[in-house]
This record gives sequence, structure tokens and C-alpha cells, in this order.
Amino acid sequence: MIDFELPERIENELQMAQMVAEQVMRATSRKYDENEHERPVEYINMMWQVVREQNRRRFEKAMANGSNGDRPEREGPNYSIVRLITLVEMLSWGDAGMYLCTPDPLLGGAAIDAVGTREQKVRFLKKFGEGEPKWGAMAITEPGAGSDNSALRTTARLDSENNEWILNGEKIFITNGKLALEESDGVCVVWATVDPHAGRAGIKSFVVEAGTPGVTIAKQEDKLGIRCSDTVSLVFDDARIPYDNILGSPEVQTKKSTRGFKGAMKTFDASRPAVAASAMGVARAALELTQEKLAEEGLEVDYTRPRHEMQAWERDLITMEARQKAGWLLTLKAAVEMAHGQSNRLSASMAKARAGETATQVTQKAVELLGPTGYSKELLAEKWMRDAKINDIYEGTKQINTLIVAREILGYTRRELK
Amino acid sequence: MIDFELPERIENELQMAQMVAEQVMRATSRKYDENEHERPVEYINMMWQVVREQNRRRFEKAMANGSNGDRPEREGPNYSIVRLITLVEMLSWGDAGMYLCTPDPLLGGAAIDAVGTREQKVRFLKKFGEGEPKWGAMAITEPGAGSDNSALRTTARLDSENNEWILNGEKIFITNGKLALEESDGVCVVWATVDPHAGRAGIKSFVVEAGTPGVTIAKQEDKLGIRCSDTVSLVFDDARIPYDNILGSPEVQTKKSTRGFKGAMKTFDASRPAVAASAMGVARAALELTQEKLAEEGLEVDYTRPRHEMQAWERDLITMEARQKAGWLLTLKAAVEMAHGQSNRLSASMAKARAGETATQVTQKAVELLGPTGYSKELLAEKWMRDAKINDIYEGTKQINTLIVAREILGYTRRELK
Amino acid sequence: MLDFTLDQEQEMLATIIGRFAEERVRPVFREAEERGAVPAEVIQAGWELGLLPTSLPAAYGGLGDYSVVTAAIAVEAFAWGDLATTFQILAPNLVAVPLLLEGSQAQQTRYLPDFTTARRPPAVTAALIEPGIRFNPRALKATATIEGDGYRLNGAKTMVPLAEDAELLLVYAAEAGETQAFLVPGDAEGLTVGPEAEVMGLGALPLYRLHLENVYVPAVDRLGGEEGSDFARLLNHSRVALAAAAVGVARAGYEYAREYAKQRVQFGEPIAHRQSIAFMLAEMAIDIEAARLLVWEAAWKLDRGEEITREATVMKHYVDDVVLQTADRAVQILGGYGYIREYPVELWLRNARGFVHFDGLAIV
Amino acid sequence: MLDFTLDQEQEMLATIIGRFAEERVRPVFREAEERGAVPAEVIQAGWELGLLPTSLPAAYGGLGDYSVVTAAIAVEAFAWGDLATTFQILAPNLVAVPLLLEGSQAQQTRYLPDFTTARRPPAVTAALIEPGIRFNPRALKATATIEGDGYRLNGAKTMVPLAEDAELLLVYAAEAGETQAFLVPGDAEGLTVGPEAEVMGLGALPLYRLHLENVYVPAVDRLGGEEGSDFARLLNHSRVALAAAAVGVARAGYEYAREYAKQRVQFGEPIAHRQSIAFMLAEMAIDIEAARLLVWEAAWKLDRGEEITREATVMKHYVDDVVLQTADRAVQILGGYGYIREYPVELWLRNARGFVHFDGLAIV
Repeated sequence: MIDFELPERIENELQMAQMVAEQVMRATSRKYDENEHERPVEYINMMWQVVREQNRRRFEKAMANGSNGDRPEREGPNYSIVRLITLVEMLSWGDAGMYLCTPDPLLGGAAIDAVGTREQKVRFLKKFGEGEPKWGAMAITEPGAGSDNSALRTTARLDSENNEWILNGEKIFITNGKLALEESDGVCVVWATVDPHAGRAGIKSFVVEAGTPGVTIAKQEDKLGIRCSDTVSLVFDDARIPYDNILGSPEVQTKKSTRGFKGAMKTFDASRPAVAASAMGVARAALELTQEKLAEEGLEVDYTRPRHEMQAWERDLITMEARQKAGWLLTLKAAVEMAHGQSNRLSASMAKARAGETATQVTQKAVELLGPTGYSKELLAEKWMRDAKINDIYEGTKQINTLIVAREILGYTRRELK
Repeated sequence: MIDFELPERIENELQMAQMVAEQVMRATSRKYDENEHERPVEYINMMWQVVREQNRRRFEKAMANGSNGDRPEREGPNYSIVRLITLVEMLSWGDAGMYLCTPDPLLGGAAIDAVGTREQKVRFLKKFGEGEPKWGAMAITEPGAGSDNSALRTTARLDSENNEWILNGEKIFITNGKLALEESDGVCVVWATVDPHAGRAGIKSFVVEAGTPGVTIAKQEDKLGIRCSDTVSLVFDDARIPYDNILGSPEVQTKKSTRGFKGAMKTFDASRPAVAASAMGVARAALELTQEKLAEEGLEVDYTRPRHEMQAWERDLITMEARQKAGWLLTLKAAVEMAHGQSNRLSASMAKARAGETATQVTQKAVELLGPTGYSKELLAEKWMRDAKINDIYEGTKQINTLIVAREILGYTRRELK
Repeated sequence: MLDFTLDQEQEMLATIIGRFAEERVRPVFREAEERGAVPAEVIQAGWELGLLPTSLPAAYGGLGDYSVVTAAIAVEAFAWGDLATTFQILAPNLVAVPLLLEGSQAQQTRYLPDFTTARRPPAVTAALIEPGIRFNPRALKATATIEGDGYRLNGAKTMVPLAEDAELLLVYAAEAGETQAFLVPGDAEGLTVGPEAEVMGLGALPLYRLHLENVYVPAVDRLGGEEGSDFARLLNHSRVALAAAAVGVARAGYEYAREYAKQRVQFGEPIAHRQSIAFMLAEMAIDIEAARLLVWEAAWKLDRGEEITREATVMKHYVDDVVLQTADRAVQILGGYGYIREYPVELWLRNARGFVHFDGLAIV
Repeated sequence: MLDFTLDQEQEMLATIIGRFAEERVRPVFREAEERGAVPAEVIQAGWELGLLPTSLPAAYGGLGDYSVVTAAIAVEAFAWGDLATTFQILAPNLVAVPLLLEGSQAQQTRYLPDFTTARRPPAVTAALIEPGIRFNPRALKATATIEGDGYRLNGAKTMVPLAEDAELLLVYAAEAGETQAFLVPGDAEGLTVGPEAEVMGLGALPLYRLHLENVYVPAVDRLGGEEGSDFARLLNHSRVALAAAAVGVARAGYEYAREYAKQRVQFGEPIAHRQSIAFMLAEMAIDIEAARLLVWEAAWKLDRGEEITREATVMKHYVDDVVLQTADRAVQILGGYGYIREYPVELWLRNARGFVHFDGLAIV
């Protein structure tokens, strides 16, 4: 039954999030953009109060009913993903870089949730409900591989004597890697192969905890935008982790079945909508600021004018608004399908591909429409343009996601459509 | 030495062409759009007077100096290609479909010019300088092949006893095929393979004259636009032509060297700019009509306004104008390079890819900006939108030409970049 | 609560109309376009699906479940088959829906029952679009001036579907600068129909010019009677219908191009194996998905009685572009075959370009 | 007669500047951006290329071959290296070229010789852009009002390059609604420089706010003296310079992305083997080619003394889009590496977005 209304529970939470976005995030956006690599303590401390509580309750629930804690007792759709993406959108409307610093297991946690055992959840997730702020991260990309995750070179060798995995290799572009492994007692899920010759089938994910010897942060990137979120390279030099830190089964499936790899990839069906949501948050911020500033000049869109009687700026604003709405609806759809337990592989890639592009276009247009001031650092528009672009790139570039969409609609394998 | 001025000689000819375009072509455009498959006699008769004379002089010159007649005695650039494309642009500004009906050897003639022997020129081109209107055509595409000319199935078998070639196969999308083979004593250059297993190397071109037994027009297409230009399918059923009707050497080069094929393909380095020019002629027509009609409503572009103070229709017109200028300059460049004897493979594909797209966009926008009247048949805008689209498709679709550009700039073979 | 799935009834409807479009419309729409008329039996069959009666109030013999969302789903399914056919099948809506939304009690009682009982599609139409290059439905050139206890209509209209045989027309005109609608009998004095308005697309739908010269309309025949009607609301309902139709046209082009690209072999492989083609198809799929969601949201808001002028404008802006670009890409993917009338896509391109000008040609 | 090839002199110039950009600018521009200043020796070396003196009349010690086409070629070559550096190297033009084009005899005699003799780049600049969101160079907010035998300038300016050390500024202000230019010494009373105007790009170019409070300018120091100056002409010359620079920036991004795409292996092949990447590069190449031709045509017309406001507007409209889209695509092709400042393309994107706002930052 077609319905565009958000659950009231979520609406209320969004109002809270908006307050945080306005009063904490916007207030410190410029500061942390200028002081790159500094952690946004105001936001982190404020959020940790909330997140810790939620994680604690969520964890207890999970332990209680053995589920991952999202699934409510009653039947029917599970709106936690909808809640997630609407919150992500609102927090990214506040500051997309700061949102990434939310103290939370995030992607890493999602992976552990998805395939982790009860014991693993106790070991790795319990702590996110107590003590100091902590972060989770996920290490996948390697210098050679880019979006080609099947070409990973990082190895996990089993040392049966000590019943440990020995990790060796380098990972790059790890969001929150520093927060997770250096600045908190967090976790990082690392993708590595237990059999370099097995291709996708050999790839497993492993949980690396903060303070693991042999794990070093090789480099922290200076970026175009989202500067208060750290992006690092990790080097694993005979880094030893307990045998039980592997997520999912250790045995290598035959080439045919690549379930292990697919399982790991599934994490992204949830994270792509989240990235799309973040993109749309930035887009909405830029759209609203532009509307606001032009209104101050007495320029408000007259929606009753036919296309040919509009002013150029008016049409620009309507185009921005249309794209922002379209991108957001695609994102909602990807989330709703997930909520209904349907596969959202197609809709998630559609949303990600389009949202990243839209955020890029809308923010770039905002910097134009806001004139010299829009290009200056007096407003946040120029920052949002820099922030927005990441959504066109990470979690699979627009091209990669378009490729996934194409394969899905054509029913093609990666061999048929390279 | 950078110079954008056309030779005066050409400017003068263009003024003549413009008169033909305005008084003969525009006056009958709608009539021949509505009466599809009818030949535009007014235009044909008027042009034949001129073209016949030119062809005669051109031919005599060619016989005199053995060249193809374009090349003037003196050294330096040869502007005949520039003359050609500027005329094509102007005549297409008049009516792109009618221009295609110009009684002339056209593509077929170009091929004979390029690789034909003196004797062949006498046999096939002399008649274009005398008597009734005649047309030349070129038959390449086949039902199975599309833009993939190396996959041609039409065969030319040598009958050594009678010293004849025997053609068998089917060709489609032949412009002026009917005018050339049925409605006049014209010629059609047919691509066929003398060795189906030799791929590109086996492909040769043959001159088929009107009235050749075994050649039948299987079908005449009903089209979206350019309706007064005939597009037919030809069936060759043991069609016998004299041995000497083959253009270029009959022997099959080794797989390595595919010069024969390449030679044939070279014809397109001249024809792609011509198609681009035709596209830009339609685009200019649509642009000017839109400017004119809006001006009648008191809407004239104020070029001194900054982007953000423009009206939407004003920005649209400027966008159309910019694209039309850009497409035309790319077309000129492809022609000028040829005039200077440089390879224009890259610039010709650039021009064709961009001009076809531009004509499509500009004419489609015109139909929008001209309101309900623009969508109606009261104006020619809707016809031009239908006419323009062909330029995005034939002589290689936009995609094929973009592919050629990509290979050229990347220095890739067709194997590296499929 | 947030949900983008059709309910059972909608699923069923989409299936039925989808089958109708595929089995009854697709086999004939091409010839209909060339002939300039949709076969009567197809229109009749479309009418017998009974969509309009279903949505009219029980008081007038209908089933009273009027839903713009459901209607949007239906229109997309129809338009996938053929746009001209869709406009003709939906022509009765042009009068019935405005009556339902804005008609006075008296007008509804007088006219609506016919729409639920009629065996054949009622011969009615509406006239909104005006000739010229800067048409603005909110600032019409046709005028309605008060005379005695009625109005005099003057002006010119164009692209009026089926006007020649129309027994009743809903004519839009500016009353003191504000657009109002008037119920005018086909034989009204001063109303001249014709000549045909020939346009680039919609070949199968007879469209006419209309000339109004001092056409007298009693006050009671102004839509809404005393109060008159809220044109903005009618326009928004029309735009949702047209946008839904646009999605149908776009989907037709997308699906046809997709299947063609999978069959068509070039350079030894289906052209769909090439990213340049595959990515175009992906963009088309994403555009259509987004457009449909925009349409559904606007329709959903109308069902909740919201004022959606802003949403409708934004939606129209987006969808008009999507349908044009998608149809154009379909032609591009078919290449030479996209350019000949033996294949359907060129017609979809001609129809697609019209949506910026179709205000008032359909309403739900 | 129609010809798009460079003459020998232009070829040589393009080569020399190309080498300068590659060997002197590229090695330092990234650090310059982070440090907020271009190394003085680079600016000095740029000045010593002697472009400006070459183009000034022999009467003032120049070589007198002023050609906008040649200048456009030079600017593209500079900008390929780095935009901030280019603007700084060309800063003397901001005063010299307006003097050359519109200066009175007296003004030329007084100021131009310095530009041909100076060992180091003259410390001059110009102030056109104003803070706000709807800047219009033809309708400035800063005003020049006649007072006695001179003018009083009032208003605010922004993005004024090198203002802090400028000994002479050409300040644009509205005199009776019409934009005029005024020669103002850096130490003029009522002229306050600062704070720095921080913008998204051009990090290596010091840009300042400027405040004018009753700054007195003698009548003789109005550009053009008695007659004043033709601002439209100056703006057109500026737009050609900026468009040429935009082509340089676009080409930098295109070439970098192209080489990256050929090196970068993914899924077992260079990503340039994928049509999605290869076609993007092809579009970029075509856009740049077209943009350059538009710039050359406009420049060529200026050299012929034509009034090109229309051409300049159309050209700017096109080129501003091309440079942004090309830079954005370059970032896209580099993926993650496009987003980090270790690679140059993200800077080119930030600079590219600025061109819609750069009026007056360069002139030839």
C-alpha cells in the first residue's frame, strides 16, 4: 500500500537530530574544516551520550533474543534501516564530515552484526555501549585494487600452533581508521584472503582491535572535503589476531560458490543507501541555503509560472529541488525494500549512483547561484560542494554503481558486462 | 595563422545557396514532408542546372590534369572540402532532407574519385555532367551488421569466363538508392567481400549502374524525418557487373594489412564532416526560427545580462547558440585539416559525434520554446527536430564516433577499446 | 507507514491494463498512428474496463473508490501501450473528473450519472490549450465575460481531442484574469470546431482547433456554479495524470531498447555488452524509477487532499525531461531502426517531446 | 583565409610557456596552494618571459605586437600549469591592458613605460568583483561621484589579487550607473585593504577585501581621462583571457585523467579500456576542442577590432560549463585519488568552479 509517511517515532527522532545538526554541527563546521585531522569533540561527546545508550540497549536486546537487535519481536517490516538513513540524511544536512565521526561501530559493526557469532558480538560490540567513545571501521581497498575487491592482496595466514591469524598487507582509504584503532578502543573489520589463489572465494573478513601489535597507521590523507573525518592507510606487518576474530566460516568455498565474498559484499546493500542518504543531506543543505539567501534578495520561486516564464535562477532552483527530491525518493526506496526484507541490490545501486551525482550537481550549482559570496568561505556552500563529491566516489564510484544497475537490469554476469 | 574568415569565393556561393534554400527549399519543405517518397522536383531541377555544369567542368579538369579535379594547379591548401561543408550547412539550413536529393554522385562519387581509375571516372562520372539529373549512392550496411562493416555478408564472386563479378546479398539504409538506380541513370557503390573468410581484407567496393539485372529495390523506408530523401534496401540476386567495376585492387591483402578496407573507410573522413555540417545547418535553422519567433513576442536576448539575471528562455537561447557555434567550429576544423592535407580522422569524428547530438538537442529545445505552435505543423520546427535526429545516427552513431575519438586520444586499437 | 508496494487491487489493475495494452493496443497502435484513428473497438474495450465508473461516487452509480495513486498506476500502464490511445480512452475524465473535484452538487447530479451508466464512452472533451508560442494555462487568452445571468466566451483553442463529435465540452477561459471552466454543449451557437490541429505526435488522436465567438453559457454551467472552481487543483490533477503517462511512455522506450540491445549483435557481441549502451539503459532505468516515485508522491498527496502546486511543478519539470531523454536514448540505441517508422521508438520520441505542451489533455 | 593552425611565433610561445608550466610551475604549485603563496622566483621567471612588454607599443619601449589570439594561446599554456600562478603572473596586465586599450594618451605616456622597463613585476592590481550573491560587473554597487575636479569612490570590493602590496590599483566603480575605471595609488586616503578574501580555490593567490571610503581620485586618473572608458570592451578582453585560462585548466584535468586511466589497472585491465571511462575522456577532449575554438574566434574578432559582447557572453556561458564538467570528470576518473590533495585534480575542480565568478581577475 503506497505511503510516503515516515513512522512518527522516526519523525520525532529526526527533530532531535535536526537540533544537533543546527546547534552543534553547523556551529563547528567551518572550524573543523579549517583544522583538518582535529576531532570534532563537541559533536562526538554530545552524540556518545545517545549512541552509547542505544548501543547498550540494542546489545542487550540482541543477547536476549539472539537476533542482531534490530529485529523487533512482532512480525512485519523492520524500519530500523529507514530510521538509519533518515538520521544519516539529517546529520549530513548538518555536516557530512562530522556525521562520519559519530562514535559507533558503523560499517564494521554492520559486518559483525551480519555474520558475527554471539561470542563475537559480546567481544566486539558490547564495549560500544559503555565507557569512552569508540569507533568501528572497515578496511577493504588496497593500493592496487580500487573498486576491484576480488583483487585483494592482504593475506591472513593461520598459525595453528598459537591458533592465530597473521595479517600482512596494506589497506587504504579507511574512514575512521585512526579513531577506531588509535584514538579509541575500537574495532576495524579487515578484508583479507586466506588463499591468494582462490580469488573471491578466499576473501574473508577479520576483526582487528585497537592496540593490536603489527598494525600501524601509515598515512592520514589530506582531502578535498569531509576533512574532520579521518581517512588513513593501515599497514599490517605480521599482525596477529585470535583465531576467533574471523567473521563467518574460515574454509574456502569452491570457485563456483563465492558465498563468503558475497556475504561480505552484502554489507554494502545497507551501506549504499546510507551513503546515498548522506549525499542527499548535503544536497538538501545546499538547496535550502540557496533558497534562503536568494529569498533574502527578494528572489523566491513562483511555482505557478510556466517553464518559459521563469527566471534562469528560478529554473535552476526548481531543477535542484527536483533532483534532490528524486535522489531522496530513490534512497528511501532502497531502504524500504530492505525494511520489507526484499533484495535491494538494484535499488541500492540506483540510489547510490544517482544520489552521489545529484549531491555533486546541486552543491556545485549552489556555489554558482550564490555568487562571489558562494565561492567564498563566508558561507558553507563551498564546503558542502567539497564534502558532497565524496559520495560520488566512495562505496563504489558512480560508474561502479551504474555498472551494477546495468548488470541487474540486463541480467548479465560480470563476464558479459565488464 | 589562425583565421576564421571564409574565402570570399565561398561567401559568394553561400549567398546563392541561401537564396535557393529560402525560395525553393523552405517553400516546399512541408509539402515533401507530407508527401513522403515524392521527389522534390523544384529543388532537383533547379540544382541540376548548376551541378551538371560543375560536374562537367570538374570532370574535364580531372581528365586534363589526371587529378580528381578538386586539386587546383597551384600549391597550398585545397578549400573544396570547406566549400562543400559550408554549402551542405546552408542547404541543410534550407531543408536537410531535400539537400540529400541533390542530383550528384555524392558518397558514391567520392569513392570513385578517391580510388577509381581514369577509365572508371569516364564510365561512371562523366554522365553526371550531362543529360538528365542523376544520383550516386553507396550501399554498405547490412541487416546483420549495423555499424560493424567488417561483418559484411554480401559476396562478389568472380566469374572468370565472362570476366564479371556476381553480387549476392542484401543491403539496407541506402540513401538515394532509388534515385540512383531506379529514377535515374545513376551509380551505386556497393561494398562486398570477395572472400568471406578474409574479414576486413576481403572487402572491396564495386560500382553498380542503374538497370543492372539482378538488382532490385526490396523496400523503401518510412522515416521519422528527412522524408523526401529515399532510403531503400537493395537485394542482389546473382547481379552481374563487369570485372572493371571493382574500385581499387581486387586481391585480398593479408590479415595484417587491411588497406583495401581502410581505403574504403577513408571515404568517411570526408563524409563525416559533411554530415556534421548538415546537422549544424538544421540546428542553425531551428535556433534562428526560435530567436525570430520570440523576438516577435518582444523577447530578445540581452547579452549584457549576467547569467543569474537572465530569463530561463534567454539562457536556453544562449545555450542553443553556444552549442550551435561550438558544433560548427568543430565541423570547420575537421574540414580545414582536410583542406591542409592533414589527417582529420580525430577531428572528423569529434565533429560528427558532437554535431549530431547538438542538432538533436537544439531542435528539441526549439520545439519546447516555441510552445504549442512549435509542436504543431504550422512551423517547421517539429520537422527539423525529426530531420535532425538522423545526424545522430547515420555515418556512424554518436556512440561509434565517440568510440573512434576515444581510440584516437588513447592510442588504442579496436581490440584494446571495444 | 512508508511503503512503495502496490496493494492487491492495484497489482490486479496494473496486470489487467498491462495485458490490455499489450494484447489490444500494441498490435494496432502503429497503424492507428498512420491512419489517424484508434480502432473504435479498442476504445470501447478500454471504456469497458470501467475505470471511471469505479472511481465515481456510489450516489451516481459508481463504486466510489477514487484514488489518484491508483489512477496514476493505471495511466502508466495504459500509456506504455500507446499515448494517443490512452488520451482517447481517458477522454471522459476530462469532464467527469473536474465535475467530481470541483462541480457543484447540481452539476454532479446532472452529469455524473451518465458516466457510470453509459455503455459507450461519453462523447465529451475539454479545451484548455491555446495556439501561440507562450501558452500559460493560468493566464488564458480566451475570455469569459459576464453577460446578464451568464457568460460570453471568446477566443481560440487548439489540440482539443475529439472535439468534432463532442456533445459536451469543458471549455477553460479567463474570467477577470482567472481561469475558470465552463460546460458547453457541442452544438452551442458561436462554437466552431476545426480545422484539425496537426502536431508532431499523437497521430492517432484527432485534435482540433476550436473557435469561440460570443458563445453564451448560463451561469449555472460554470464549473462549481456560484463559487466557480479552483483551477490550480484541476491543473495539478492533470499534471499528475500526464506525468504518469510520461512514465509509461518512457518505460515503453526503455524496455524496447533494452530488449533490442540484448538481441542486436554487433562486432560479435550483443550491443548491450558495451558499457556505452548498458550505462545508457541504466540511466534510463534510474530516471524512470525516480520519475515514478515523484508521480506517486504527488498523487498520494492529492489523495490526502493536500495542495501540491509546488510538488506538481517540480515533478512536471523533472518528468518532462526524463520522458524526452529516455525516448531519445531509445532511438539512439536502435540506431537506424530507431529512425524508421517500422519500429515504434520514433513515435515515442515524437510523443515524448509533447509533454511540455500537453497541459489539460488528461486528468485523473 | 580559414586556418586553425598556430603560426611559428605562436608555436614557439606555446612551447616555451608549456615548458615553463611543466618545469617551473607544476613542481611547486601544490605546495604553493597549501602555503598560500607562489614562490617569488617563479613569478619573477614568469615576468621575465616578457609577454607584456612584447605586446605594448614601441613608443613605450615595447615590441608592439599585441595580439589577443596569441595572448589567449599563452594564457592557456600558463593555466595548464596552475591558475593561481597564472593570475599572479598576469597581474600587471590588469592595469597595463586597460591602459593600452582605453587609456588616454597622457595616461599611457605616464604609466606604460614602467611596464616595459620594470625588472620585477610591477606591484599593480585591479578591483572589480564585489561581495554579495548577485554581482553584476555592469551594475556595480561601488560608486564614483563627481566632486570638484575629481571623484569620490565609495564601496566594497572582494577577491582583489595582491592588493596588500599594490602600489597602483585600477578600481572599477559605477559613475552615474555606468562602470568606469579609476587609477588609485595603494596608499590613497580612505582605501583600506583586507582582510584576506578566502575562497574555495586559488589558494596560492593572495586575494583581499577592499574598502573604499570617500577615496578621492583626480579627474585625470579616470581611465580614458575626459571620455572615460568603454567597460564593455574591457570586460570582453577579460572574458577572453579567463576563457583561455579555463581551457588550460580543463586540459590539465583531461590530460591527467587520461594518463591515469591508461596506467590504472582494475579488474585486470587499464580502466581506460572501459567505455564508461573512455567515452568520458572523449567527451572531455571534444569539449576542450570546441571551447578553445570559441575562445580563438572571440580573440580573433577582438584583434579585428570587432565588438564582441554577444560572442563573449556565449563563449563564457559555454566555457564556464566545460571547465567545471571536465574538472569534475577528472576527479571522477581518479576516484579516491581524485579526492585527496596529494593529487592535483581536486584543486582543478575547486578552481574550475570559480570561473563563473572570476570576471576581471585576468585580461589580455
